[in-house]
Amino acid sequence: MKLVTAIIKPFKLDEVKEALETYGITGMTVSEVSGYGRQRGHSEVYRGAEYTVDFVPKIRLEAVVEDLDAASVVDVIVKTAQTGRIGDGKVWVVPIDDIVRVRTGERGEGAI
Amino acid sequence: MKLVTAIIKPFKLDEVKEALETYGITGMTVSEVSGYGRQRGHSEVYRGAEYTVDFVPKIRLEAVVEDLDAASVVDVIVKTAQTGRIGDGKVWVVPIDDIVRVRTGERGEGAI
Amino acid sequence: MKLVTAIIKPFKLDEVKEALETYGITGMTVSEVSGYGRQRGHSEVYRGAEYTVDFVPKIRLEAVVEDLDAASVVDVIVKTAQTGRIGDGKVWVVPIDDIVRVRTGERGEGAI
Amino acid sequence: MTLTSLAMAAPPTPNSGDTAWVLAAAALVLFMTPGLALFYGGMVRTKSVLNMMMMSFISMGTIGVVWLLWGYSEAFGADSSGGWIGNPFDHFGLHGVLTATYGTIPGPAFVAFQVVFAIIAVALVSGAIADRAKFTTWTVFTVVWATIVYFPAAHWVFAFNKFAANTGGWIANGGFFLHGHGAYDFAGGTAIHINAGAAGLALALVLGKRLGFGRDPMRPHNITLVMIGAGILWFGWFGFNAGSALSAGPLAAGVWVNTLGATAAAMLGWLVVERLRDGHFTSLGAASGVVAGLVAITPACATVTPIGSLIVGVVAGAVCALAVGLKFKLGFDDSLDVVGVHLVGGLIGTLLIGLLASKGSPNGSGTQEGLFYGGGFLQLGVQAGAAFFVLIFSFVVTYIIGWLLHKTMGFRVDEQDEAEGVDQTEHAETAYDFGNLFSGSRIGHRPDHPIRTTNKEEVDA
Amino acid sequence: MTLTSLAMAAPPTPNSGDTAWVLAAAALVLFMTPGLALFYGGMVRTKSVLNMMMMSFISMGTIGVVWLLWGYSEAFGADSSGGWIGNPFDHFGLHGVLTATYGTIPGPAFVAFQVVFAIIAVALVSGAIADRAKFTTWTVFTVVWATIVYFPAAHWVFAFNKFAANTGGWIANGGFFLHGHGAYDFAGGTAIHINAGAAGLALALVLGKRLGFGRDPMRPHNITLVMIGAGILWFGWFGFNAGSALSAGPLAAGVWVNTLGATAAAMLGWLVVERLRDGHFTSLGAASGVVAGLVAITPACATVTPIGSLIVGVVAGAVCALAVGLKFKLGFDDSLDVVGVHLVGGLIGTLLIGLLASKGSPNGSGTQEGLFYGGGFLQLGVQAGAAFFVLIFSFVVTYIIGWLLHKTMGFRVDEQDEAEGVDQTEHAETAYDFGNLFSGSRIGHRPDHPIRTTNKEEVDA
Amino acid sequence: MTLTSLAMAAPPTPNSGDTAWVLAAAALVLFMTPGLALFYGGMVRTKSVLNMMMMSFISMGTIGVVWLLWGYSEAFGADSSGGWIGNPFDHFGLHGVLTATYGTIPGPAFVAFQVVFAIIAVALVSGAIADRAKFTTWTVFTVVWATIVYFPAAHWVFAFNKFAANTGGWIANGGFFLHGHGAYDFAGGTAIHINAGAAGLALALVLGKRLGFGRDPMRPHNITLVMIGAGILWFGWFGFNAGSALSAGPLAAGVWVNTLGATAAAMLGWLVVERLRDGHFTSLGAASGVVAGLVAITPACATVTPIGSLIVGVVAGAVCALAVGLKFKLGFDDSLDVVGVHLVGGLIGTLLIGLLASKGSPNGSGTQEGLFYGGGFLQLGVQAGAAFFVLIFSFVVTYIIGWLLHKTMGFRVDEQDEAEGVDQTEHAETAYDFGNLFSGSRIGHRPDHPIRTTNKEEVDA
Ligand SMILES: Nc1ncnc2c1ncn2[C@@H]1O[C@H](COP(=O)(O)OP(=O)(O)O)[C@@H](O)[C@H]1O
Ligand SMILES: Nc1ncnc2c1ncn2[C@@H]1O[C@H](COP(=O)(O)OP(=O)(O)O)[C@@H](O)[C@H]1O
Ligand SMILES: Nc1ncnc2c1ncn2[C@@H]1O[C@H](COP(=O)(O)OP(=O)(O)O)[C@@H](O)[C@H]1O
Repeated sequence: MKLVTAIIKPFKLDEVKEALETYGITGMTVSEVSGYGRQRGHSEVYRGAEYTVDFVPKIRLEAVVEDLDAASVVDVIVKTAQTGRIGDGKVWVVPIDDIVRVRTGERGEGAI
Repeated sequence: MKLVTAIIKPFKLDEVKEALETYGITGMTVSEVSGYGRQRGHSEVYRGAEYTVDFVPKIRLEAVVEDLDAASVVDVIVKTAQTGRIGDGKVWVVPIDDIVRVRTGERGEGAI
Repeated sequence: MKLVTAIIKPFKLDEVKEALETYGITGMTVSEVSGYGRQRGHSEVYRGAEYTVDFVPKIRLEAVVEDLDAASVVDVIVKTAQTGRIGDGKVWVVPIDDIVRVRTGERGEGAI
Repeated sequence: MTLTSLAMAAPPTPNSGDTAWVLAAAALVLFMTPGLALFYGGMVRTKSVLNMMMMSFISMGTIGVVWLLWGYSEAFGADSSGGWIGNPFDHFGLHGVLTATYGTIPGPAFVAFQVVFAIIAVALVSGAIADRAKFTTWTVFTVVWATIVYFPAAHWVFAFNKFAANTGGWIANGGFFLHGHGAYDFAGGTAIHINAGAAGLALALVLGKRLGFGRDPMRPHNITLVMIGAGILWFGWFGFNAGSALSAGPLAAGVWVNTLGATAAAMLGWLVVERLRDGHFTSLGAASGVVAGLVAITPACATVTPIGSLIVGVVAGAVCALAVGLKFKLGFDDSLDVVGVHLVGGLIGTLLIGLLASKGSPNGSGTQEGLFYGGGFLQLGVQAGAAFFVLIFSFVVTYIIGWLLHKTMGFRVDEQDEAEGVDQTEHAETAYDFGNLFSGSRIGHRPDHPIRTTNKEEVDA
Repeated sequence: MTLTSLAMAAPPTPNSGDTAWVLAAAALVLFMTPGLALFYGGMVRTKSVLNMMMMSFISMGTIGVVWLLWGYSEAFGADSSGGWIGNPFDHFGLHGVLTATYGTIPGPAFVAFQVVFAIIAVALVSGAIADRAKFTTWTVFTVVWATIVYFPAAHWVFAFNKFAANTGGWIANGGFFLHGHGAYDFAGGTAIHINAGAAGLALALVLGKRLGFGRDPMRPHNITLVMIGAGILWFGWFGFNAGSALSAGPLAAGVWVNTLGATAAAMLGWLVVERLRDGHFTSLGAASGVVAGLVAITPACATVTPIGSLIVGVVAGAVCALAVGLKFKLGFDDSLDVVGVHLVGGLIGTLLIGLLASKGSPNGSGTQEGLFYGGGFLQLGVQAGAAFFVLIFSFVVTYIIGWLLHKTMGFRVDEQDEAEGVDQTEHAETAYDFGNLFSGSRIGHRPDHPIRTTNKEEVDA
Repeated sequence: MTLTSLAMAAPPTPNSGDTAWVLAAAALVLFMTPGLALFYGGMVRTKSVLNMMMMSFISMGTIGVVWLLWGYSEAFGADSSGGWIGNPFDHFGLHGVLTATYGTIPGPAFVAFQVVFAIIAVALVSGAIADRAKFTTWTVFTVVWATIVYFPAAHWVFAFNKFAANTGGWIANGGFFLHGHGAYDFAGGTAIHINAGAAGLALALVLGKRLGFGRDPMRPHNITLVMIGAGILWFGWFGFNAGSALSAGPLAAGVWVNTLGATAAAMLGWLVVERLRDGHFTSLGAASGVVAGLVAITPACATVTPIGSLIVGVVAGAVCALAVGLKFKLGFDDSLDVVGVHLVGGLIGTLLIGLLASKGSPNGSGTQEGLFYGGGFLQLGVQAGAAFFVLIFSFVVTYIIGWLLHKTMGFRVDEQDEAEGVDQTEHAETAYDFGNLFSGSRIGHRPDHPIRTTNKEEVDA
């Protein structure tokens, strides 16, 4: 199995979630993160002192999927999350040894 | 070494932490995440407009452990975090190349 | 390619970010996490009832890098984030299968 | 030029108790605008809370200054145009007011009490255009709108003959088509709420809908702020309504009680509708019901009985709870329901006077009774006339002002800025920083100028 | 039926200064309930802050309405039952009150001042049952409890003979077992604080402990809210205490000063205990000490000297700081320490009068002095009698009311709902949305009805 | 010993309207200190917000107690030292004040009004030493500073001859080098703002800069708190300024209007500077401008015309906006700009009186006019003399107090504690817990004592 991790723009989360559901991926875990890259942050000014916020809000999405699905899942995410503007994010794939469903103790593909 | 990642219900964190400590795992990193899966979210209503919150609060726990411990650690987590109700979470295991303790620069098992 | 994950002290983030930039790493994703380890938490008291906060605020930093860079990146992080006091954190390295840049669909090293 | 103020002729000594109450009431009403800022601010998303609050705060700045210059005089200077407008030069810079006595209170106490009304009337409008307005244009709008729309309306409604000036406005004194029958609007249901509500609708149409309106969730980001705001508004509103007696006696006290009764009933009315329709009693609903009740009792607080106040309240609460959904049906983005709460609530209060006005009210035996008390349709007609005149005047003129500003200065930020959030793009700020993350980022990228400080030359230049 | 109000016989003109002060004070006390909502709301966990605030807000709704209907009359109507209860039909709907004058203030000013006391008394109780009460049952409780417990108690304590009615309540006028010696309770230590504290204890027992009580941490989620709340409470309490003079003169001013002194001393008392016991001065401790001091000085503010007020304060602060731990020892879940602060603080203030009452107090030379001033045990006995009578009455009757509601409607949400949080399950809301995540989630799952709006038919049906 | 109070000789009946206003005003000013706590608290980082608020709250505790004991007497007792200090034993414990009448108000009303000034003066200083002060030392400082610096300064400025005592302070009555020309300082530009500002500067120098000052960002963690705080301050300041009339008449009303005008103008002044210099109108700038305007109009509110108030405001807003950058240039860490806002704003207001004082002001025809109104340099000189005397006195004496405390008790926490945050290390608390994470951690590590509760023995021992 593979762990697909995607960094995407926050407002794309819903679309990506729905596209994955349509594809057949029904589980995922997401969190709010801050990204640093080509996309620039912004400046803030408080009583004349300027602060540069270098980080940009992003969403990090993780889904464990079967080996065979990994490539397609990446494609689905890339296609849906793409706006064509800088800062759209990254998707990477990590091989995993095993996965367990806590509720039942099932392992492997049945646990996804 | 292995990286064990667990998604669990927030109120189980303390028990899991203590079970791991009892087992002998003394380090871990946790964060608040949002999960999507079989467990449903809830609805909210503001001035008559309804919002569906699809995500459920979860805790993400990461612990790097020695190869030999990985299976037992997964077992400990599964056993402790289990309530038997939908949404108990997942645990997965990823092989890692190396780990370093920042304070000392120690590598490998000594760094855990 | 490799995914380098570092857990560091929050006030070190800026230095690490700059050191990585100097080294040539221009993209990363960070998030706020809570760590548990040798470094102890603290106690709080509310109307005479004492609460122990076991977790310590940390920053989690992820950067996907080329295979050849992985060791040096780890070194840069360890060197910069080190204070020599307990709780400085960990850095670990995970091999990844692939990475894609969402904006362009580029894969592999070009996507970093 | 003319004898502008009765008070000048024979300045009696003000009554200290009445003055004490009006000064306290004026402070209470001043406090309502920060309260409104919280009420509104809590209802928008995190990324525009500061902008939302700033639209209220800047009204305190601009209207505060303008009032002292020409606003007071335009609203309460002597009218030589048949009830339409006071002479803005009569009391420019408050000339001659400091030493006057109006009724039983000093001139400046009346100035104080009325300026805070002007401020909040303007601030209320901003709820219709949350998340997307250019702040500079809004600032200009506050001045223009006050001058062309609010000060005249205040003159019509609050300038009684022989009070601050010999001749006052037509609605208060029954001029124009009212044929000598003044409308009852004790504390500003028409001049403030219908006016601000209609203006809000006009601006919402001029600016258009927010990106994602009706599709994306735009839930309130901080309901505790909304609740604080509602609490402050309720508190301050006792100054608004009971202070409008301009004296500390049975009238003010009766109005106080009616204000409480209507608000309590409106909260219940709104909550019952929510429970029946959506299944829950929400706290946003309770806060909204409070405001709806306060709005509706504003014009009516002196002329209905305590039981009447409960009726006004429960009707306002229930109807406004239904009305806030209209914008989705009709497709205009009155973001924080200025129409649903202030326009609708203001109409309910103003019109119900026509039904419920009673000699058993705080206003007493001189009251022209309403339909239900055997007074026939007379007062109802007068109320409706005043209400709809103000509504249409405000909507049309505001639309024109908004449209002109939009075509010239631009009234809306560009899409990118709206998506990122107006706090950041318009004000270079973000409201909250609770974490460890951003407080760990460095200042600037200018090692030589680690902090950019004041630069006198740039300013003087 | 009888001559219900002296005022009707000979209505004198109210004094405008006294009226101004009472109206301002009434507004101040009204503001205390939103303040309490913040104070309580900040102390619970994020998942139930809105519910906590709603329990206060709904009291403003229900008691506001009930007061105008029968509450005022039940508390202050003519008593024909020997000091136990006013006739709720005398002034139903405030009949006859608007034109009355009581003492030197208009009837409705007295109505206004007293309703806000009723509201906050009810709201105080809610602190005992945080995180777990069914909101509908709480709403019903507010009405039942006010009618059966609070209005009678208010009659006993606040209805003086020959003020609003010829015959008033037994505690104020020394009826029943007091043999002609009225207890001193200037602003409601018995009727409000001991009463609410005992009622809170009863409800805490009826509802039982929260899930995880004594095991899970249940730390305050937002102490800045607690501090705002404490600030508002302190501010409003000047209306509460000094307003209870019902006039603006030396008595009110002396009470004002004593209220400040006791509160300041209580803050220090609480903090010193914390420092000695726990090692730190906490801000929650400062806020709690403020409230403890305000509670304790409430009954005593008119009858102790300024030095006496410092003693009342420091004792209340220190003892309440110790008392809030009792619940863990005794095992009842009085979640926000209504017992530890209001019951204990109310007892301290009420009993210390028996020791510290002095002719050098704002109440002046007519004061029956306390034990320390050579007045013997007389006043101490009277104070204790009144205090414990109210305590037991309130505890027993509230327990019965709570128990009946629990057996019929259910007073507690089910475990699952409690674990998820009552904000979500009872109110379909969550307090905060600071992030990018949830504001990124779509509305509903009904593409055809992207937003569920008002539906008039459903409501009318 | 001497005839300490005129009032004792012939106690007239207080005026109820004046008393009502002063009592309300005192409550308003009391409310300013929690408002300040929010204003300051929102401006620091999350890790020290509670400490920041506590520095204000503890002032309410210590000064409240000290005032009743010796503070009032030291400030307003009879002066037998030529205008330098009242006798602290004259009215120790408020002896003899409760039954006095001063002017048209009861003695305790004056006590009430003045104590809240003392409290906020002390609290203001804390803004200079955010994030790093030892709380115990700060607590001691409040008492010492009030006794040695504030009470004398209050005596100089607020103790008029033949008001509370036969002889008062030198600044008010033109003693010492003023040669019979009293300075105008209506509500405390010198005694409060210049004083607190200079003291803040002294403490900032004694404690030194925060770790990372000028390098790390230290942005306000919660600007909504700042805005609430600014709203409360503005609201309360009407009590501060208009209450200083100690009567409810034309003077108070005129002052009210000037207070509004200056504040509105100052908000605009600050925002315009920001826009020109930094490119944006910020909400922190609006809030700061509000406070700068309120500070500057405090001394001047009675002696300038409404137009004059606009000038005072706009100058104060603009200059303070420039002044807050100085600390980076000069390298002192006046963390929340007590110098830039209170010292500079106080100086502007105090000195502009010398230019703008006018007979057309609320103070009326007895006013010694300023330079621009043809009064020459006389008043400007008097104003400057008073202002700089207070400035230097406060700076020097505060520096000595601070230095002594620093050398004995230590005034600064250690580096580790400062880095972790003083909320945790000084108060064992953290302000917010919004998440699921920490509410999931267990209590303590003592299974046998799952919760550490009150332990009477420890305290008694
Ligand atoms: N090497 C990397 N490792 C991990 N995350 C990265 C890396 N590079 C970029 N990211 C993440 O992807 C986001 C987008 O990257 P950015 O360079 O701004 O734009 P783009 O991917 O369109 O070129 C960043 O904000 C960051 O969160
Ligand atoms: N494929 C997946 N990849 C990553 N996380 C997942 C995946 N499926 C589920 N999860 C996480 O596990 C949590 C529980 O999953 P859910 O399907 O609701 O219940 P259960 O595991 O009991 O069947 C989810 O909320 C989500 O955080
Ligand atoms: N086995 C582990 N797996 C994952 N994270 C760990 C592990 N051990 C420690 N950490 C993280 O590293 C941080 C520092 O570890 P700690 O033991 O406190 O100090 P040190 O690394 O200096 O010995 C912890 O707070 C935690 O976030």
